[in-house]
Amino acid sequence: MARIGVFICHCGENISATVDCEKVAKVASEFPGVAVSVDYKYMCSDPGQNLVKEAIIEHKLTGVVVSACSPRMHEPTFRNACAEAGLNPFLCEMANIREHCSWVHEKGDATTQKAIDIVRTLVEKVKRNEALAPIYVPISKTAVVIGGGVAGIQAALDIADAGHKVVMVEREPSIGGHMSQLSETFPTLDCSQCILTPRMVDVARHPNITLYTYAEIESVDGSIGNFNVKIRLKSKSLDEKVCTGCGACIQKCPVKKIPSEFEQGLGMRTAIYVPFPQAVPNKPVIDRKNCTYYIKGKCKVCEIVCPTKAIRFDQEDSFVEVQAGALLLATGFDVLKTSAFPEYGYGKYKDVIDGLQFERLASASGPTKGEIRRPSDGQIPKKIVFIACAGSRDPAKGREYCSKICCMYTAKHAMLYKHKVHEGTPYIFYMDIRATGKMYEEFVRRAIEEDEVKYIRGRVSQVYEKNGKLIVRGVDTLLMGQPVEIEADMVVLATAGIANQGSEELAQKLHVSYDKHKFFSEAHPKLKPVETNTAGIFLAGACQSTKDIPETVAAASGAAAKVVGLFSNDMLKRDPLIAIVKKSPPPVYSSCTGCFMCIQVCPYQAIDKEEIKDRNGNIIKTISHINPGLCQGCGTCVAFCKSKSIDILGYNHDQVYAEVSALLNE
Amino acid sequence: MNNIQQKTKELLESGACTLIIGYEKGTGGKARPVFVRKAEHAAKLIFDESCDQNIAGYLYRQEIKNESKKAIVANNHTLKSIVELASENQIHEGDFMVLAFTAEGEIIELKSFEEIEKHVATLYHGLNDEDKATMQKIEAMTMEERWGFWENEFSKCIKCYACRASCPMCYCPTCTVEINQPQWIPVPSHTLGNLEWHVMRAMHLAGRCITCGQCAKSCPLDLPIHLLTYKVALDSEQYFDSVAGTSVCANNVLATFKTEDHENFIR
Amino acid sequence: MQKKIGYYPGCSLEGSAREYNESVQTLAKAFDVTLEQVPDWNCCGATAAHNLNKVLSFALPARILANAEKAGMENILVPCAACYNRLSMVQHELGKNESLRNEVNAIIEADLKCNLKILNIIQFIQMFISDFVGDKQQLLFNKKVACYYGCLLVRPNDVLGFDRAEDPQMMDEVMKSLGADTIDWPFKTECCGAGLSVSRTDIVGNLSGRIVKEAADRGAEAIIVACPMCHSNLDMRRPAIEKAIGEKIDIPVIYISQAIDMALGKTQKETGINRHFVPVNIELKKKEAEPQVVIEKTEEK
Amino acid sequence: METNNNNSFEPKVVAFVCNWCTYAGADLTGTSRIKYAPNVKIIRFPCTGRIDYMLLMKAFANGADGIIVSGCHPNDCHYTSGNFHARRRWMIFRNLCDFIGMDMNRVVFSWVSAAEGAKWAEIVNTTVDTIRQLGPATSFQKLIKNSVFEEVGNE
Repeated sequence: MARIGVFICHCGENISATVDCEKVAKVASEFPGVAVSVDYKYMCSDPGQNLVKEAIIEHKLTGVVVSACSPRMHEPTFRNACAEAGLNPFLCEMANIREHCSWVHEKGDATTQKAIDIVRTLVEKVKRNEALAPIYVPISKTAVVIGGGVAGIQAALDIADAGHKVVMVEREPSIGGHMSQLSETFPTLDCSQCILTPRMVDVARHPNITLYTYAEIESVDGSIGNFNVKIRLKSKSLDEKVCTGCGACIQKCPVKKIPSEFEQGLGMRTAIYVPFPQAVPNKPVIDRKNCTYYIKGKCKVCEIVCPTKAIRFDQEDSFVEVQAGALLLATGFDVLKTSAFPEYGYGKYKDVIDGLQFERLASASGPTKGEIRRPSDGQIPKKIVFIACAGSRDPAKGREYCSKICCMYTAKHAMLYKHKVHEGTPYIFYMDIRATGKMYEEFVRRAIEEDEVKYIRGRVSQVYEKNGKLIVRGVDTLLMGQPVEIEADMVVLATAGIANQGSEELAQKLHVSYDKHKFFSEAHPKLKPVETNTAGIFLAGACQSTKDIPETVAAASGAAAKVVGLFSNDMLKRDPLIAIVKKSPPPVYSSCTGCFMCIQVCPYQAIDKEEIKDRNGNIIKTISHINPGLCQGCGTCVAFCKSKSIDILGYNHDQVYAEVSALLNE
Repeated sequence: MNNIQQKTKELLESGACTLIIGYEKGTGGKARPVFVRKAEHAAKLIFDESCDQNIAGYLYRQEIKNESKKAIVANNHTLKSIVELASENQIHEGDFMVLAFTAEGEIIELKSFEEIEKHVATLYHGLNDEDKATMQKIEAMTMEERWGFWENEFSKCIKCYACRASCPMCYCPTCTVEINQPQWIPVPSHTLGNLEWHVMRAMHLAGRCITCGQCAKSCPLDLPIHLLTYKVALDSEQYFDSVAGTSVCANNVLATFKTEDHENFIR
Repeated sequence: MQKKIGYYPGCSLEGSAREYNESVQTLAKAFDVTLEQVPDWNCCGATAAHNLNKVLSFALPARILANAEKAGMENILVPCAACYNRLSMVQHELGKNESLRNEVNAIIEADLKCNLKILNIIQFIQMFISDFVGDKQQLLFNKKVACYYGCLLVRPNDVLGFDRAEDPQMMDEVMKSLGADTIDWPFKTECCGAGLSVSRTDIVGNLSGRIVKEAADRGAEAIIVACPMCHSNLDMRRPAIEKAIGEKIDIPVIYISQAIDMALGKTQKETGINRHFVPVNIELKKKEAEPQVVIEKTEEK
Repeated sequence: METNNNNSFEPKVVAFVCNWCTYAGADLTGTSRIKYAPNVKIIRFPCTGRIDYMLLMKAFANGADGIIVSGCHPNDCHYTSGNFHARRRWMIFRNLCDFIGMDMNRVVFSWVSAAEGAKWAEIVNTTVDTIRQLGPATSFQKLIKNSVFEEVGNE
């Protein structure tokens, strides 16, 4: 006979404001099989948990329903509490009367009744729960870090320093990411490359780190502790072991007019190239889309000039497979291109550039050697208009979020411009100035007060070209909405930070969730900021939402700590909510008919065949068998199996059937 | 007709076979299945238009599985069922001999599953005119009329499970109707439970029904329940290009998917 | 083959913009398109109705739509940009808001399906004219022109779904196909002053003045429009414009339909350009054999 | 409770949702405090691939007026392909149910991701509205009534 305990949480007033918790507890106490039903202000607090524990012992409970928030929030909390009181944790279920009830309905009888229905449903389910034991699987103590920007670099070094193996995968020919493109960094104005490049070299030299550049994730299967990661090493058309990185090929390459990705199209590169002089590894790759040999079938100048004969024109993409216990996503972000702004000319005006392009103009290693010159004619601009929130905080552009970094870098840009062109006038159109970091507000004040940057609070409606000038039409909302027109020589759009290209595809390969802007989603916005909903996959940096450098580095170290924590155990404990093929006594053995269609269904290749033999070793029957180490518990085979021979622990036929009838029958 | 009797007689006499599963003359102008074990009884066997029962289901019966040398006289339905059963791993190549007929009525032995597949490929797969007409009639009805039609039919069902017993694809030793924890299908035969049973039966036959109509032929109440599995079979072909009983190595329509499968109802 | 399309002229085309109506009629006739007027049509409500009463502003266009639906029309041509905008907005809104639709249905005693295809003049040209111009074109529109779209044709873009909201291109393409050189200018969708034409002619002079001056500065020999309001502000209000900018500018303002008619060699009377305030002194060149009538598709963004 | 008067009729709707996308999406609806009709109650499954069509039949057989089935968008399945299998299953099942005259307006299928809290509320509200207009699932209720009589009669 079931003895179920029901515990109704008020969640302060989060639940009790709209649900009559006392009534729910009272009604639940009369459900068949319920031995005790109580309500309490904060069930997840220590006294609340004790209430559960004491009731388990006092009433010899066979099951517990905690009626509170989402199981995605506190199921582990209460299952642990049950275990501490000697009840198998899998005999505890949560009835979600907060997210799915009190928060989404108005106060009233219907809401209380819904809470009662939800509790009754879970009581019926828990009566059918079975005591389960966790599954233990070994952990491969290698982490794959995807992305070699500052986030990936920081995380990789932290994990490697803790003594674990790291495989870093970078899509571009060099690690370094966006940070390596930046000129100087706010609020200290120290040179970006000066602080980053030593860390890049550390990655390349670290004995625990294997670095794959010009490489992408091909596929990922498996799960936490045992991911199988297949990495595509795109052909560099070069034998890296032979190449010394002398650069003779780059100097002689006849194709010199390819817009450089690193220079944001403001500089040119050759077809065989390293993205920038401090690249790691500092060995070139051939860009086959632009190489004369691959287009026309002849040239091979690089092969001729190469002193070590390292060029390999027929090299193909190759693959490596890595067994990894954890994955760390550090794929970074991108910025919206100026072509996304019809009102600012659809990208057709050369002197309307984005913030990242300005970084290159301001960088001492950039295409203008750090002189601020406008792209169209190389003149030094006398007036620059900076437009903040270009695409950010703009629902009409589909991006209602704040990109967070633009206020600061725009202030920095205006400052750098003023430092380099003393007679120049920088204007900044802004909505609000968000300078909420250490020394950030002071930095902005410096721009305004010392460098006399002209801040105009208002939006820009249009930019157009006339007589070699860019006419910027906007409004000054602090001057009672007065229209403003500025004849500028250059316009810099602080375009919105967006998810990196290919992030959706990568998320789908890894089965991590992402938001509508294609940024990866964290498991919990406050308490699990560096974890994804997929166990064993962690997030660092701007691939989650745009972040500045200090935040990115902090997140990367946080994610690294999570990986190191995971690797501190030899075995991983997993919930046993997996599918099983039901067995029965002889002569039937199992209702499984051996049609093996479930093998086709399973996405994890977790199902194979099992022979049932008699004492003499003769095969009586061949049935399906599910490997508990591989099964992830999706249950697709369960719904497919016609004879209902497969069931899934935690969501078994009896439980879900009981839930349906309990939900509908008062 | 002589050639079937001649052929099977030879098989039994030579000892190549010890059991022939075929048809004999029944009552009311119908043929019925017969098991022939002796050469002198081969004369009982017939094969003509009346032999329309699908008898593939005998092949996996435990009692018959143990007989090593057996042959089956297979009509077109039986052949398709053999292919489908083979794809579902219920029967195995070489365990039995298949005697089939050419379009001209010539008896032939199909020596492998591949030969059966090839033979099946030459056969007509669609519905007969009468069934087509009924399907169209039902599909042209309003929703309420369709519900009324089926409610009336299901109300007559007595849950004798003759449909299940006669279908070669219903081979599960423990059928879902026999499970009582939970009780998926109610035991008494009321309209609601009958409806659930027939919906479940049709869904279980998705991508597996070879449209022989044996279920309806066996129904003592003449309910047009074959149309339910036909509907599923037609949809499987229309949307997923899957025709049951045509390939031994085909995957089941519901056990596979394409990312580009196109629906228009999911919001 | 006779082609047929529903036609809603609206008030302007019966009054101040009758030359627009004439040119559209001429154009349709030249390409064997029958324009079938929506039976018993009424005012679209224009900008006045939605300032007064929301339901009225829906009911007026809804009645037009209902009459068109009842007459079995599938497409209707609405040359006036304001009418086009109102009809499209109302059909869109009623299509997705069932309760409002029921309310409006009750008022106008109809049962709206909201499935009409509502075409503005440019869409009409793309659908029925552009592909068939070919040999019919007698004169080459060998002029530098400024295509001026105004506000109502392209906004709100997510509802109308026509062209791009900033820097639209469709009219430019039509003009290019006739041999014109279209200028790239920033004021394609700039405000002309609209209804202030009556109450504050000085403001219209300023706003429209900017437009006309910019077009002239960039070397345009004509301004091409598709909206009666724009036309009257740029054409009829030219004295106010000249007063505002202190400069005399004589470039004519031509409806896109008139421009095609002109290229077809139609007379002043047929095109209606004789009715303009700013005289249309444009001499078109005789077309050589094998003219270029390829319509280039400009890439989105 | 069920009457033909639409004003007092409160539809009973069961939602079968997957744990990773729609359940989390519905959690987000809660965290965002977006209000929706209380008529819908959720049953959690690991994946849409787990949702047995017989459970849908059982929901109707137990008096549901409507059903929502919802999971991860295509390509977003936590388990790679459960939703693709489910999608095929629903395509066949839905047509079969339609063929026997069940009102498929009562069964709403949707993809709601963990980020689509507002979409979840919208799906719930429109479903409840639709079913409120359709009225109680009388066709099934008649059968339920008769079946109870049969089962009692048999005892």
